[in-house]
Amino acid sequence: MRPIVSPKELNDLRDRLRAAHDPNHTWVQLCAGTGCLACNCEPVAAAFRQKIHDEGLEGVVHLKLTGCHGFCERGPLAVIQPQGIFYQRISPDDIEAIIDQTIKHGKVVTKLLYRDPASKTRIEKAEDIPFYKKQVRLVLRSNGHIDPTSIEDYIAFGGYSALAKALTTMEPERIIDEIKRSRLRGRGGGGFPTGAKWETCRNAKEEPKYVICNADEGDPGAFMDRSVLEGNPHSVIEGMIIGAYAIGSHEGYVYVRHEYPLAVKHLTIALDQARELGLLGPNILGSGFAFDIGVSRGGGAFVCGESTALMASLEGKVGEPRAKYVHTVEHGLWDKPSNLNNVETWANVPLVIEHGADWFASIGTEGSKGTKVFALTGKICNTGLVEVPMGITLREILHDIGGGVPGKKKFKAVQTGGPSGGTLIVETRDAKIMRSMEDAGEISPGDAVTSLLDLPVDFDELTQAGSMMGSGGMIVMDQDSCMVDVARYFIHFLIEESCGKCLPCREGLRKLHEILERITKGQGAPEDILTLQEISETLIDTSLCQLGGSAPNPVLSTLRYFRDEYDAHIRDKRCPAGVCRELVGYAITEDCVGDAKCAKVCPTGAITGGPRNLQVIDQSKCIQCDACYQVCTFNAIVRVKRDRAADVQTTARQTWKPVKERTQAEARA
Amino acid sequence: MSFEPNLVGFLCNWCSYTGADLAGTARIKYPPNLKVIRVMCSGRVDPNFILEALAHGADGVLVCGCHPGDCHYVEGNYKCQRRLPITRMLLGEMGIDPRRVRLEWVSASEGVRFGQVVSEFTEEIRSLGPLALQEWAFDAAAADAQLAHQGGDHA
Amino acid sequence: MPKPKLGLYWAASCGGCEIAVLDTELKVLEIADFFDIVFWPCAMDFKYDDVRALADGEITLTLFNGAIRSSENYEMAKLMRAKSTVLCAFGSCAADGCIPGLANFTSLEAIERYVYDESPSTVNPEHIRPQPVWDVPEGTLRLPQLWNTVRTLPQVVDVDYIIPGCPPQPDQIKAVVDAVVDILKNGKPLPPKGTVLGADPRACCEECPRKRDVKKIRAFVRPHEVVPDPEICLLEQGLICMGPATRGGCGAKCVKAGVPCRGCYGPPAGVHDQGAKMASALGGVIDSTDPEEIERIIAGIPDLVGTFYRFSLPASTLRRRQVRP
Amino acid sequence: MPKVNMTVDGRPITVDEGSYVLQAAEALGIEIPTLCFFKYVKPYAACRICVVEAKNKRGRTRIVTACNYPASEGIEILTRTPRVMAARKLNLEMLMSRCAPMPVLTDLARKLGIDQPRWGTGTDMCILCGLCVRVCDEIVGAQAIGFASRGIERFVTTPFEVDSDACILCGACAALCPTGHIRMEEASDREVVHSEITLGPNAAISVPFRQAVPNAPRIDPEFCVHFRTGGCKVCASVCPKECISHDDVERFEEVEVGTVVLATGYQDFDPTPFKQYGYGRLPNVITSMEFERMNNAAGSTGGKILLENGKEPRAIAILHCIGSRDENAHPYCSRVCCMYALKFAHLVKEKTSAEVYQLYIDLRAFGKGYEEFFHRILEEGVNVIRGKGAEVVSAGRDCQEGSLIVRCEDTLAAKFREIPVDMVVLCTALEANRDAKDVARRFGISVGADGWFIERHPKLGPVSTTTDGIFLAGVCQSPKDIPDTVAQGSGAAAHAMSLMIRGEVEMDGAYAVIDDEVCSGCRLCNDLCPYSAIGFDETKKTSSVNPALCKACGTCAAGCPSGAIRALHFADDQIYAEIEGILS
Repeated sequence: MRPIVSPKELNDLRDRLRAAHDPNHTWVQLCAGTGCLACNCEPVAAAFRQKIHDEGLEGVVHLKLTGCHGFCERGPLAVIQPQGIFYQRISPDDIEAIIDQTIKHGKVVTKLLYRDPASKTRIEKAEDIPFYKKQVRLVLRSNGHIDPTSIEDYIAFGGYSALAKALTTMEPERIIDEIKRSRLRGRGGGGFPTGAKWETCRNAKEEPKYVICNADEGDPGAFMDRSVLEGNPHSVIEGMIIGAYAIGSHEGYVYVRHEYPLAVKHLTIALDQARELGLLGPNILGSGFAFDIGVSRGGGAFVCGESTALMASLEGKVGEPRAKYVHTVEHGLWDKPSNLNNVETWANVPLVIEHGADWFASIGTEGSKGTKVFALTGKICNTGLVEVPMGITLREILHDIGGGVPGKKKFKAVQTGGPSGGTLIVETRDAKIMRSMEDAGEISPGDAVTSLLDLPVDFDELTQAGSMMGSGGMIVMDQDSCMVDVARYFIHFLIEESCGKCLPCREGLRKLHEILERITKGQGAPEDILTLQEISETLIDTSLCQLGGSAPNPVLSTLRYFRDEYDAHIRDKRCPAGVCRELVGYAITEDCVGDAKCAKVCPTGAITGGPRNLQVIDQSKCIQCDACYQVCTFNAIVRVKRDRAADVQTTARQTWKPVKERTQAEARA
Repeated sequence: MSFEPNLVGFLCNWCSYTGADLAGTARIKYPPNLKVIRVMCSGRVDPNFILEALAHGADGVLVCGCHPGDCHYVEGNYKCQRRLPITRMLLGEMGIDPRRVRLEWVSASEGVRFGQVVSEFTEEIRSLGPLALQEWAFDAAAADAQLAHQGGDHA
Repeated sequence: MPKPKLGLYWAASCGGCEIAVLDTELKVLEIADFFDIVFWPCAMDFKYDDVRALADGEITLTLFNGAIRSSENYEMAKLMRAKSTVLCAFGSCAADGCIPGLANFTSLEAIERYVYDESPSTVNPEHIRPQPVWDVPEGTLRLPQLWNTVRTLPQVVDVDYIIPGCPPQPDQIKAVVDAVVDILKNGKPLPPKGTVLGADPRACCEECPRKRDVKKIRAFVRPHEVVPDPEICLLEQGLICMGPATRGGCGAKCVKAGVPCRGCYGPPAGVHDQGAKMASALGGVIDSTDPEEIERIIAGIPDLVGTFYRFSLPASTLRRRQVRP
Repeated sequence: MPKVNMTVDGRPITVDEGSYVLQAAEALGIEIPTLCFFKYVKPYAACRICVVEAKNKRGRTRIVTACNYPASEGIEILTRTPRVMAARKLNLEMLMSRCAPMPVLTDLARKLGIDQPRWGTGTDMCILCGLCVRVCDEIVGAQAIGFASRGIERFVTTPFEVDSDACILCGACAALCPTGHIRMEEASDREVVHSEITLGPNAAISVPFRQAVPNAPRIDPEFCVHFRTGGCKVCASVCPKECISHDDVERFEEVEVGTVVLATGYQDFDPTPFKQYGYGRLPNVITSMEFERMNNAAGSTGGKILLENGKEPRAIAILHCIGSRDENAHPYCSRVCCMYALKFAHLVKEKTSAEVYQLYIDLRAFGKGYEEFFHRILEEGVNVIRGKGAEVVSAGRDCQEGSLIVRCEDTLAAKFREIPVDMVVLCTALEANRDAKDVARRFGISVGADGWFIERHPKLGPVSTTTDGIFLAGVCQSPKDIPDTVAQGSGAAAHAMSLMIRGEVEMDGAYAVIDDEVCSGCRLCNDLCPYSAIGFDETKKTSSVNPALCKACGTCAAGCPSGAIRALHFADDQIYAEIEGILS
């Protein structure tokens, strides 16, 4: 491909590409994001290709493998264009129907349409599905539409026009001013104003300057950055070029996890294409501005998502953080001014430049502008990638977009901001308990909100509520989650990921974990709560980097909202959610129908009873593995306080009746 | 009368000449055939001197210098050590026995050795016999006689 | 005033010296004009008797070239001496013996044996040799007799001046002629007897354009073994160049052409023996103190005496090789 | 460097901008405890014990680490607030729960008021302060140790946990380790060198020995870490006068002088090749110089005469003429040995109760009072045996009397003897420096067969040399004792002075001249002159002789192929005339 040497040539190319787009052709936009790959989209793609070939439809019907469409729960997904028909849960067997009916005859294959559980109707178009309806997809605007390995697709969708605009019509200062006015804040978690950061870096005296893209997305359950890099890498590249131009940098790096092979692949292809087209290199779009981007792959250390550790890792050193009393924008990579932003932030930059700061600032809340991408996971119906405007409530995200908790379980909490973030209460708590806690001084009066479901989601609100925006992971928990155990789990994750350089993080996390583990085993003492708070404060105060500084958040937020659960563990040696193995006992109630599914999965053979009979758990053999609880479809297995399990079991024996008798009795009634 | 060789010696001022002096003061007996010419250093000995001596009737020439490394002028004797072989080679090609020219190292303390060297050299030359260069000087009388015999006119 | 008389004679030599006189080009006309040439067998028809007829000292200047190799050469040397006011040894043969002088490396007997018997082209089954005196019915035939030892002109007669070179360079001849003309015309005093004319007091190096540095020689080489650096002294490159031990005046023609000086202008003033001097000089700069290595380096000098004495053997200190029967 | 004003615990101080709070506090005498700070490596801020409260101009207070928090205008530092103290205490308690109760921790605990750490103590010896890793990297530059693993698994080790070639065995890590967790170990069976051989302390930077001139320290590049790795330079940073430079290189300085006194001394004969004496092979066989060193109060034994095992010897044999008066080494007498050997005997008698045996060939006590000293020694009970020591052998481990046996022939008693001793002192010969020839060449003088410089005349010119203006002093001319050396030195000085006072040099009439009219500039003579008296004039293209340098050897005259050089008084024509004269 010939390099593009002016914005006009870029426009010409775009016009040519658009003109070549035949409206009579059909495009099948098949999601090939990691989620759909996991749902076996590859055989689907193969079947499509085969069918198109067999039918002789090549050149008329095009299969396009796109990035993540977001609705991972329903994968594999495909959108048939130009009609915009949204098919979900496609299997290879469905291809024949799609080609024969939809493509050849314009008829919709109803069984592949999404069925709305609320209205019980099939929905034809994506934009009508509740999951998409409430979203505002800006960063993800082209995901699902373009082939991430094709720069022409990106250009045809308007890509690099922001870059052309910035390079030809805007001074670097203007760009920074625009970003500042847009009030874009860093999407990596801290929420630092991007424009201000750029300005400091631009004003830093030393040369050269570096721009860095942080794609070391390490939070469990988060995959926003990955999806962007996989589905639309050029948007990040474009943002970085604009940023570099504004800052005065000629060298950029993307630090991406090695565990993201597809992202690395698509990014590398995109960089090569951009270079070939002259969008990276010594003279970008004929402007004389030189910039290029290198890719550095991280080894998977969580701490390398921390800016100083990331830079140390980039330099080839051990990825350990250093004190940030002198900011990295002044002394960063190789001690030179370095501007680091995360993937999503960079992807927002072309939007701001193209549509203007005012447009961007019109979205979101006072303090937080634009949209935020969240990875919605956990106990939620519509697992997937969602992009919502700032200020949307948790309720809208969880209920309207997420579709609520599966089964008949109740919402309990949502964890935002990754392992260092906080757990927010979203269930309706027993007002009596809350009041008694308030009276006892265990929680401050303001905290006694019954639910945070209506909390507007933006940087400041989340921080105030004891959590943080983080990079956008959102893990939903239902009634079966024990909050003490959740805290223990996250602290354990952080122990494994702490670099061990500074004492409080290394030793403090271990101490926290020791205490939490003791509590989950029923060996907690009342003063443990104080100790947890004390260590947490010291960690916040004295840790070297934010990994340690925010590490107590899971503990403090659960203490804040679920103090009663801690008390139950410590005082009553009881796990209210029935999760903590040492405290919980399993028993089978009279609801048992005797299908003996539980006996089949029990790894220790503790469950006996025989077919169509009451199943009984031998408490001496039970290891509390929870396997029986998971398989019982009749909710006949209950998790109770350990010492009560035998009693429950005894009661069941006395009251249990065979199913037949029960139905007869019911019939009689 | 037996043949008494006519010998010329070039002795360096610092070692060999002093050595010869020592030989004298020590009453060491050695043949009187050697006629000594003092030079400051064996490095001063020009092969021209040796040829000149031979051309003027010497039957042998002895050059003495300080032992290697002991030269008063640091390395003059090394230069001599390099010139003498060329001279000897030249003499050989000119039909003169190279043994007639000898280089010896004699230090200031080696009076006895000086005596030995002179004795040995004298004996050696004695055994070689007189040098008697052929037709060295131009014999005008003989040439004139030849002319007369020829009749003196070739025209 | 009558014209001064000029004689030129050619004894044992190749004749190149006389050609060199002709090489003075137009100057030769000037010579013919200025002088009354009374004897120049090579160019004009004269008989020895013409010279004998002259009064002693009647010839103003005689340029005598060629070594004294035979009784005839000797006779003519004596004759020219007697008839000339100024006798000049003209050219290397007369001055130092030159190439004919190389006969001194062997004996007359050996030369005749080779020439009349042993040379491959000779057929002489009766072993006939030249006879100096041979009686025939018409009378007695006499041939000049070759000498066993070649002599230089100064060795056999008194010589006033020497003009060296093999041959003397025409430029130098012109200069000498000009000087002679100047003396004769303007009554200038003659240079002291024995003066070397038509040459420099300094050695050939004076005219050599090559760059010279301090010398250290580790090995000698022959011209065909190396491609000499055109800028640097040949001696420093291991080639035996006789330049330092040779009188200058030739214009360093050979050296400029990349060929080491062969020494035709003879030893500079103050040097008795050109070859021994060269041996001394080279010995001084051999870069070794190990006797064996010294021997090895010296052995690398090709044809030691032939190189050192190519033009000056009869004039050298030893004058000839000792040939033992 | 711009200055800033700040306060620490309310006390104002002005410091360089960007310097660290810890330094400011130190300047004020306010102690801030720390476990990982060392002023010659970059602050690491890992122990978090040095935390303080910093209040900036905007009134924002936060906890920072004093070791790396840069001073800025108007900041207020509080080092002992309850929040700070609680954090320090808790951090230390957490550290202690993992580490053994080592002084560095328990002392600090006491200072912070921790009576009993709440989680008790552990067993780990390493506090992960990183001092070792950083000193190895930043100062030593060897990067031979580092942290492995992460989090609570973190530990210090060599690469791949094996012995590393990167380690230069400098020991900086062990020296800096506050807990003694790092030790230096003998990794191979290296020979232990007798400590007496070196003249001074064995440090990389030291005064070479007490009497050194100039009496100033110098860096030994063989030991200095900087020259091995490019790092360190700590010495330079502590020198208040900034005297230390690691960038200095050897340089030659030219000094113009009119006269030179050579006093280059001698070198000690190495007796190792003479296997029969066991030097270097048997313990406690030492040379006289080593014995002398041992006797020096500044020596490593502090002047005590001790065996290698630190015990006092019971019998010592002193063997004369080791390498002197020996056809296999040096035929000459070293002149000083007899007398110092007697002195040794006297010292041994004075300091120990050991038996002393002197084994001599001839006792040469020729100086003033020397013979008297010899008699005194005899009276002191020294055993004096005429007969050269023939052999020193090991007596075997179990021998009662001593560990060494000296064999000799007692020529006075006419019997063969075997003497058991603990220590043997070899009176080694004085020999000419191995570079004596080079020195001689440089100064245009000569060396004799033994390597000693040759004087102008053994009787009439024992101080001067054959080169005018060069004088000899001391052993470089021949072995001599101190009085003789002083005498000769004084003589040499006087000679030199007389030349200097006159200010001019009288020249010999004999020298070489080059006839400018004849020299063609072939340069064959240039390198012939050992005195570099011949120079080449690049403009005139001729060579010329500097008569002041010329010594009239005439080598150049012989070597001039053009006959341009005339050796005055030994000119060619003069020698030709001589030849003709003697042969006529």
